Amino acid sequence: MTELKKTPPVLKLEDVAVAYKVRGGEIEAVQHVSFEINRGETLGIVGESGCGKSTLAWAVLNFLGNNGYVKRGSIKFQGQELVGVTGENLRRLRGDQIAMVYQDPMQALNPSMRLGDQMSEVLTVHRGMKKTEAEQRCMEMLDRVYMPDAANVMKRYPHQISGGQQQRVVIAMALLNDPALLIMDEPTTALDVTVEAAVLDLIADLRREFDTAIMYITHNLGVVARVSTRVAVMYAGELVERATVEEIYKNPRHPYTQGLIRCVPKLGADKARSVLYPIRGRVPPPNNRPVGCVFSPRCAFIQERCRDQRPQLRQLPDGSWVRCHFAEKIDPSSWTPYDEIKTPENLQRDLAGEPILEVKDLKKYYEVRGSSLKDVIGLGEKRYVKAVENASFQLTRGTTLGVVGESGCGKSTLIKTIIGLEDTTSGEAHFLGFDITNSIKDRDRSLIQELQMVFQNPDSTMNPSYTVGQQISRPMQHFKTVPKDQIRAEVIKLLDAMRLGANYYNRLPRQLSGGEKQRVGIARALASHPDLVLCDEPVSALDVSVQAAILNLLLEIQQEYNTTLVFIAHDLSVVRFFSDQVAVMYLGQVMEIGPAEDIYAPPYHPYSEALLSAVPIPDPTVKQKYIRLEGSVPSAINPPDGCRFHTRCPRRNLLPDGGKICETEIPPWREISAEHRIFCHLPIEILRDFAPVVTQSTEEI
Amino acid sequence: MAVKTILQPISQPSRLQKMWQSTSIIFESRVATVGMAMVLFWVILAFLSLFWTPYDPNASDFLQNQGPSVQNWLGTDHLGRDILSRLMQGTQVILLKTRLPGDGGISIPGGVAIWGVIGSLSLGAILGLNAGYRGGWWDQVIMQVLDALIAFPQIVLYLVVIAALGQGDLVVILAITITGAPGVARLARSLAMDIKTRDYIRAAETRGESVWYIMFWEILPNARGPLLVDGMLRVGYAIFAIGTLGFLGIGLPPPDPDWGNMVNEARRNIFSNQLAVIWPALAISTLVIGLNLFADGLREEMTRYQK
Amino acid sequence: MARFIIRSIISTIVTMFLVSAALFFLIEVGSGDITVKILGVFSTPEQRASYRAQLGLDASAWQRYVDWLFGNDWRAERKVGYPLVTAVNPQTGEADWWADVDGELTRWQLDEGILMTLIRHEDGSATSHLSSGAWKTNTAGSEYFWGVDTKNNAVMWVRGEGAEVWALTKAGLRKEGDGPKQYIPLRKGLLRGDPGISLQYGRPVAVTLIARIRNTLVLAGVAFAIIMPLALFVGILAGINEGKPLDRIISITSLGFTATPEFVTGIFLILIFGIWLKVLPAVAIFTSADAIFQDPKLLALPVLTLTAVELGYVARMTRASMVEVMDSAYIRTAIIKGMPKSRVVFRHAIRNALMAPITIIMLHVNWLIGGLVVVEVIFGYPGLGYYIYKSAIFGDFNAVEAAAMVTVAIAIITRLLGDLAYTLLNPRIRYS
Amino acid sequence: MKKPVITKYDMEKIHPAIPDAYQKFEEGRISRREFLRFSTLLGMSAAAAQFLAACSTPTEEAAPVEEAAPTGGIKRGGTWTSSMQLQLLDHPARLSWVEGANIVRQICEYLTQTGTDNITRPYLLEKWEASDDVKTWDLYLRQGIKFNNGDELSADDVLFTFGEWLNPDVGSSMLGLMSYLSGMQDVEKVDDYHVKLHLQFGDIAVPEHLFHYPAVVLHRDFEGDIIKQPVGTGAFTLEEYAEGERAVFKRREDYWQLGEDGDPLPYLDELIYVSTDKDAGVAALQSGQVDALYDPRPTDFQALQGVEGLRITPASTAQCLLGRMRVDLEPWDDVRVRNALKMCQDRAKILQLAYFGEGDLSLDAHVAPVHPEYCEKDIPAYDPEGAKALLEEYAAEKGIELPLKVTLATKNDQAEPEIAQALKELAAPAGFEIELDITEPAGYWDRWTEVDLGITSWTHRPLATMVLPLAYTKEAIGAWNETRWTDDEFEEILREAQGTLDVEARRALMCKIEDIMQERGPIFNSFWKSVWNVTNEKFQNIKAHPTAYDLLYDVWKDE
Repeated sequence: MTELKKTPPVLKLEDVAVAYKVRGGEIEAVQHVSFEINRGETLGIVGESGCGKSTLAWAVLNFLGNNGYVKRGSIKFQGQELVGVTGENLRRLRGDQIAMVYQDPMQALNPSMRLGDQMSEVLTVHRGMKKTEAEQRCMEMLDRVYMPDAANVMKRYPHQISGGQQQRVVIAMALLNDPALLIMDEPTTALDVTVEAAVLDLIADLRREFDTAIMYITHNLGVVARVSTRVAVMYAGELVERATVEEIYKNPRHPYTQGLIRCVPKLGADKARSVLYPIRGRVPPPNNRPVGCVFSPRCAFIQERCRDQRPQLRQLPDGSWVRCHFAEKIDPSSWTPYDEIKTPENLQRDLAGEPILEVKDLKKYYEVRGSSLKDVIGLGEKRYVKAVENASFQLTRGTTLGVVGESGCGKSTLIKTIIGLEDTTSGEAHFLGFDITNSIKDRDRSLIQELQMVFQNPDSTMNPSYTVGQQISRPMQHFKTVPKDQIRAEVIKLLDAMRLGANYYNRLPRQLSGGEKQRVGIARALASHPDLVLCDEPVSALDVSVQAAILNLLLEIQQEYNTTLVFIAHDLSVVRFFSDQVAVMYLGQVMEIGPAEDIYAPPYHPYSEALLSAVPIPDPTVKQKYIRLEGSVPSAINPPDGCRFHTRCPRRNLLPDGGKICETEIPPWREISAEHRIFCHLPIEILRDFAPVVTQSTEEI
Repeated sequence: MAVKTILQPISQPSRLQKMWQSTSIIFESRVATVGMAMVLFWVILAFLSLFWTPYDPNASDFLQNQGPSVQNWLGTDHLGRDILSRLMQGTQVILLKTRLPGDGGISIPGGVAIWGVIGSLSLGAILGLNAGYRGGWWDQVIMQVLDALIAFPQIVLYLVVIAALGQGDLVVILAITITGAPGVARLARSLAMDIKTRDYIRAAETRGESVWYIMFWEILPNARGPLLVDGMLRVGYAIFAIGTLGFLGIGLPPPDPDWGNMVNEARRNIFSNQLAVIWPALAISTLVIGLNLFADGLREEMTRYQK
Repeated sequence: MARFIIRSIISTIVTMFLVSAALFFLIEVGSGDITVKILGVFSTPEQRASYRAQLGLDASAWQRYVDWLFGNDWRAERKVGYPLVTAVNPQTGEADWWADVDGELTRWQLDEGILMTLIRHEDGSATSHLSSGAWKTNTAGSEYFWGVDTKNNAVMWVRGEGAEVWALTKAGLRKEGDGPKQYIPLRKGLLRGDPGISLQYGRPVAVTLIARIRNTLVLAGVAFAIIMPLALFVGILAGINEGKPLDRIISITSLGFTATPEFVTGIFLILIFGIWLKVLPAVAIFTSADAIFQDPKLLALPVLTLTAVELGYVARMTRASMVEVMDSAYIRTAIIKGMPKSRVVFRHAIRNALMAPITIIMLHVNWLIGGLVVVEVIFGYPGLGYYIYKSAIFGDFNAVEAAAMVTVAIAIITRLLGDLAYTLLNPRIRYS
Repeated sequence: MKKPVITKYDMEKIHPAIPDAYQKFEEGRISRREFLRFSTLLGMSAAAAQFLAACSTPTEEAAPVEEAAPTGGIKRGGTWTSSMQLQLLDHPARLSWVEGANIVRQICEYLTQTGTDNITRPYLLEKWEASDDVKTWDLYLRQGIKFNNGDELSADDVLFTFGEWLNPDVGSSMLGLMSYLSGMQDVEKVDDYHVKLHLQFGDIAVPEHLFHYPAVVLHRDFEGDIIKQPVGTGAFTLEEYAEGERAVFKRREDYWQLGEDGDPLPYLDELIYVSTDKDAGVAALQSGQVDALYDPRPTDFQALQGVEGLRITPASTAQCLLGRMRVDLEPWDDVRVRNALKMCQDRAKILQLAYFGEGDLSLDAHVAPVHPEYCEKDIPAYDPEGAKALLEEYAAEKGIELPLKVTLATKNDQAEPEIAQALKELAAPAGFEIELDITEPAGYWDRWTEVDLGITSWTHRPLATMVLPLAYTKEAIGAWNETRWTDDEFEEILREAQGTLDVEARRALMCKIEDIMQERGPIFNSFWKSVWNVTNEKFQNIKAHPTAYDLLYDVWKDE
């Protein structure tokens, strides 16, 4: 905030409350929110789901549906009151002065209109521009958001371009009229990490270039750290803390902010050396908020006053704003974990132990049908999606293999093949010494029992029609691991182990929170006491505070049962924290595999390096190497010859004649150590020379 | 009832509470409440007619083609029979009983429309689940067959079935089953295709559960709601179709009054008694509208909760 | 896109075959012995068997299915030994079958054991000669001869020792020593446009059917042309006013109309407009084959009846689709972009909102055909629906099968068109 | 029609029985109608007979004169449209339904014509002569009648037509009707305009038979399909015939009968029959889309009553909806059960319910009041107690429990369901439990001779002696004897009646026949239907025929 406030702030909210009318009453989704955003400034708004972040955005645009309205307070846009503005006046503001970008670009674009038409109408309607002129403007704007081949994109329909490109179009469309205020609601959440990085770069550029005020809503602390100048933390409909981005991360004042930061693993942290601390309890529903401080039920520093007196948002001497009675008195370092949080111990694993799963040159191809006449009648050339190509690894009992990679890299197919939901095209796979290249239908029940899975989406991991007890007991009945009359007791034992308790036995999934459902999912996977549990992104759909709890639970279980885990995630920090061994996949190919700490330090595979540099890190002091991948992931139907990464590899030119060899020849495995291998043409020496991606002002990780 | 409610964490609800909770969703929606009232009206009349009708529905005890009076609330038909009694009796064979062929005059509980829809639901669910869940070759074959069936204009299929098999309650049930099954199957298929992407299906598969277990114990309970709503709409269609067949003179055989046939007979006397056409027409319409509203309301309520 | 169309067409063809088989065998299994119906209950089993043979019903069901679909002249040609051709009988305008014996169109007749040859002349008349055709001898010792008779059958005549057949006469059957023993009633088959002879009317089904199809297409076309724009308009109107009084009124009215059977609507329309007010023709009296073109008012009440019952359904579908679209993220985008409401509705919403109803509407065509049957019966409209109804009640399976196949074809073709319209509206399919 | 002229020839060859009949007529012992019928039957030309009758001083009220003298001047031109079902039509001799005959009738004509007064007169015939024993019949053809293809009508055509009737290959119902002809050897061509019939046994009904609806005179070159070859002597020519759709006729210019204005008939230019079902037909008539409706049902009659612009002319008939019991099947083989069911008829109530009282009450015998030989008897009363007594007796004997369960089959056609419903209610107190099996007409006609208890519709025939042999004799088993009932005494009396000219003598026989049928017959019948001719009142000279025949050659339209 170097600027002098000569002009009024672009957006100023004062004690805003937004309410929705529902049957039998009214719910205040947002209350007591005040903040302002100036030109050239990005206010990041963070908070877990259900905190009222998006409602706030819609309230600014006065788009709250039939049943929502701004109940109190004022929203001023460039000094002009927005509350109560309707009709033509409102319409003129929208899309012209205030633009918005939100989460799913595919949903946000009209599927049956050409992109050019969707963009240019913003200009023709608001500025009365001629169509050709407008299109010219649009193309310029597309160029400015680094959209390749802008003229061509204008003629296309949304489904014909990739997700990242769609988001660029949406952003370009929002910027067409040079709006004073840009509202972005989770614009990168649906994107892969390398694409996300590029879009975040773009947003940062645009802010500088256009001098726009940006209201940036996200749940991701790392993203906020990267794009924001100031941050507002929301909790249960209230703004609990507001400060500069550096201040927030360095010196969080509100217990909730502190809790949030404590429960995300830092990139480089691992389970052996650090602990994640979840926030206990859950966000109260809007109709059942506590009388006093909204955070009080979950606060570690709770005092009597917090219970019955609602704190006001107040400015501390250092300039940051906090809604806490005791902000000055709280010393984060005095915080101690709750009793119920066990901190797992002795987590160092021996990777050289007994191998439980051995995979060698595993391949999984899917046949695809073409669209030509020949293909339709079955005479066309057969083509394949090469979903997994020559995957090889070993897994020691009791250890964790983390698999990372962007969507479509084949990590899900890999575990589906291992578990037998897909049969294997070729290669070897042995589990406990048994061949598991066959499909699950052909496997022995006792083998199936040893291989179980935990799933990603808490909302779909449980069958809504059955109670928790029924679902956990089903594997026991099916595998007959427990005598019939003891099943109930066994289930309750498991529920206890999941920290759920016996009273959950008769509950239906719809009565559980996301984290609870995920715990039941884990309990179900463990019910047959499997040796190997495959976890497919088990925490990525969860809020950070819950995510930490689940990760802890998994660690605990692993320790108790000596279970072996395969852990898939796209969040590199989580994988680093959780895994003993990590495999990096790209387009069906394992690019690098090795002990977790080795992957996150040089020598890197160029792809791993790019990934690491793209990860948003929730610490504004951290410096990341700037590496951005060109283009998008090629189709798996016709993967590039040679090294599959060669089309996008930023390090290719380190090889003689620009890496011709990468285009034609399959790279060799470079053995860095017994466990650490890199699939690259670059010689080990060059790989070793790479600088670390992440550096913290002083210390290196 | 396949309806779901969101509940705040609760302790063990009693069975009665559970039932109330699952029915209470109906009263959440005004549309569903109105619809249910209309349907209940006819269901109650149907049950009542088992024990009591104002007069013998088949007895020609009165003057012909009389308008409503204190004696005959809805008037009399062309044979001097009490229309109200006939309307009431007419509900039975639609909703409450199916007459088996043979001399015994044996009836089984459950009306022709109900059994027909149960038939379509069962057949359609089996086909749709197999097509949707198994996919591939199963899907191709089943959908091809269903496409063929769906291509028949319904009334033509009815005509062909009845031309081939003759009149009778069971034939009408069969016709309703055959004409309804493709629609149910399509719905069941799309539901199965949606539900099969859920992780709990993956979980069942990774347990090595059999295909039939997955289809009927994992998928079907979750497809139950939309299928039941669809079934309810189908009862409406079936009543409509039975009425049409009755009007064309090839519907449910006598002696029980058939609403469609009542319209057809009354039509010939329309100059002496227009109301005699209106009453059975109104009966068909209100029952169909009631079922529609009930189903619409429930569906709306269910999607509201899903959101 | 090309793939989609080709797939649709292939699927359509497969569907038609499945339908034809289902139809044929359902009627086959279900319908009783048609000969009892025609010959009367006093006929003897032998007579019925003979009549069945004359109708070609003694062949296996599978064989008859193939005959019905592809014709049987090619099968009969092998027996007769000459190409079989059709020539129009100038008296009736109907096609007769002849054997092409070295350029001369020939038929045969067995008269008191003497085989006569009929040679057709250019003008359609025929002269009779003593046949020089060679009799062959079968294993049982009797002589036989394959030829075409005057009733469009390929016939095997038998004479001599041990030959005893039921001779067919138009009225009844008599046992004779010499006579026709095997019949193949010649037909070109459905695929070649010949559905056979109507058992009810004794004339080629095709002749009646074509006029009926035309009448029905006119009725359905007019109804469709009125219902669709109106229903889409009303549905969209309701959809963009979701929850408002206008929506309520439209929704309730359309539900009311949908739930009122067409036979009730029809009856009252006839009563009110045709009989009390006498402003429109009460029923469809076709005093000439082109009556609907000479007096289009004949269509008014049938179309009105169809409209009443179909309008509501389509309007409801459209409304639902419109509501869903108006609720979607891209409409939100358009509004947030500051687009005027009219532009949001017309440029952004309608096209997407129409996609769902159009396929459903096209699927709904067979529902419309169902409504047509009832409407045609009420109004005595000589269309396809009335024809099916009458034929089904009579048990005229040739007519039912042909007419039902036509309705199915109409339904399938409209569905195909619906699919195509959907692809045109939906760029996702168009550009993939 | 030519003006009636009594020729000397008529008077000379007068049958000896005629003076006797004339005397009876004058004495009032027979009605004018019976006299007319009797004398024309014996060959007197209708004109002559009417002349005779007119000369007398009738003691009864004057019967309507057949050719009702037109009032006001005739007009030419115009189209007459009617609603009537049109089905398969090929050989007229094979006609089995009146609708088809109404089509054929416009093209082809009959040798005789039975008028609305139930009296048969010569038509294409100049006259006929019967021998005393009614075994030899001389048919004299009118001369100068031309077919519409230009050929002149001659005895060859009549002989050809007889040949078609008597050829079993054709399958004409005339063959059974004319069982007195053993073959073409009994049909003798005397000269071009004179044909002689040599009957194997006497039958008085020959003239009526010649107006039986399949009995149109065909052209000698006829090949078997009237639609392909619409050649006849009728007043109209066929323009179009589409089964299930319509038939269109155009006026013929050279028809043999002359109109009142001296030019050839017909007056109308065009006839159109449109094939619709009855319900649509009624609506069409009400809205003025058609001018007439074939054979309206009682409900149609109700609906059409009082409609402006329509003229409704009723006619009593011998048409009935006959309850018939299979006497070869239990329980109808027991006469007590049959009679019990007969006693369950409350005839007046059934007539009211089923036919709105539009008909004549009937005995349980197939003889109608309109038949000349009808012997009047008391209409039996509704007697459920008596019926119950009979049934109880039967049940006790058989050792079965009452109620007796029976199934009554019929078709949903005219008033059968109503009769069945009513009977079901009426018979319940007597101990019958009647289940109804009502199907569409086609379904019932599939099995009408097979069901054990059914209601069958029977059409009108001018003489009782014409209908009784069709259904109640041994020869008719396997044909139309749907009840399988035979009775030697009955058959003997019937045969005698068939050969008895004298109406009174025949009535005496008929009294016995009626008694036998009531006492042990297989049928029950509550009423004889009335039929209505409903035509737009613009059309004049419309004749309400008891068999719903459309006789249109001298109808004209007042615009």
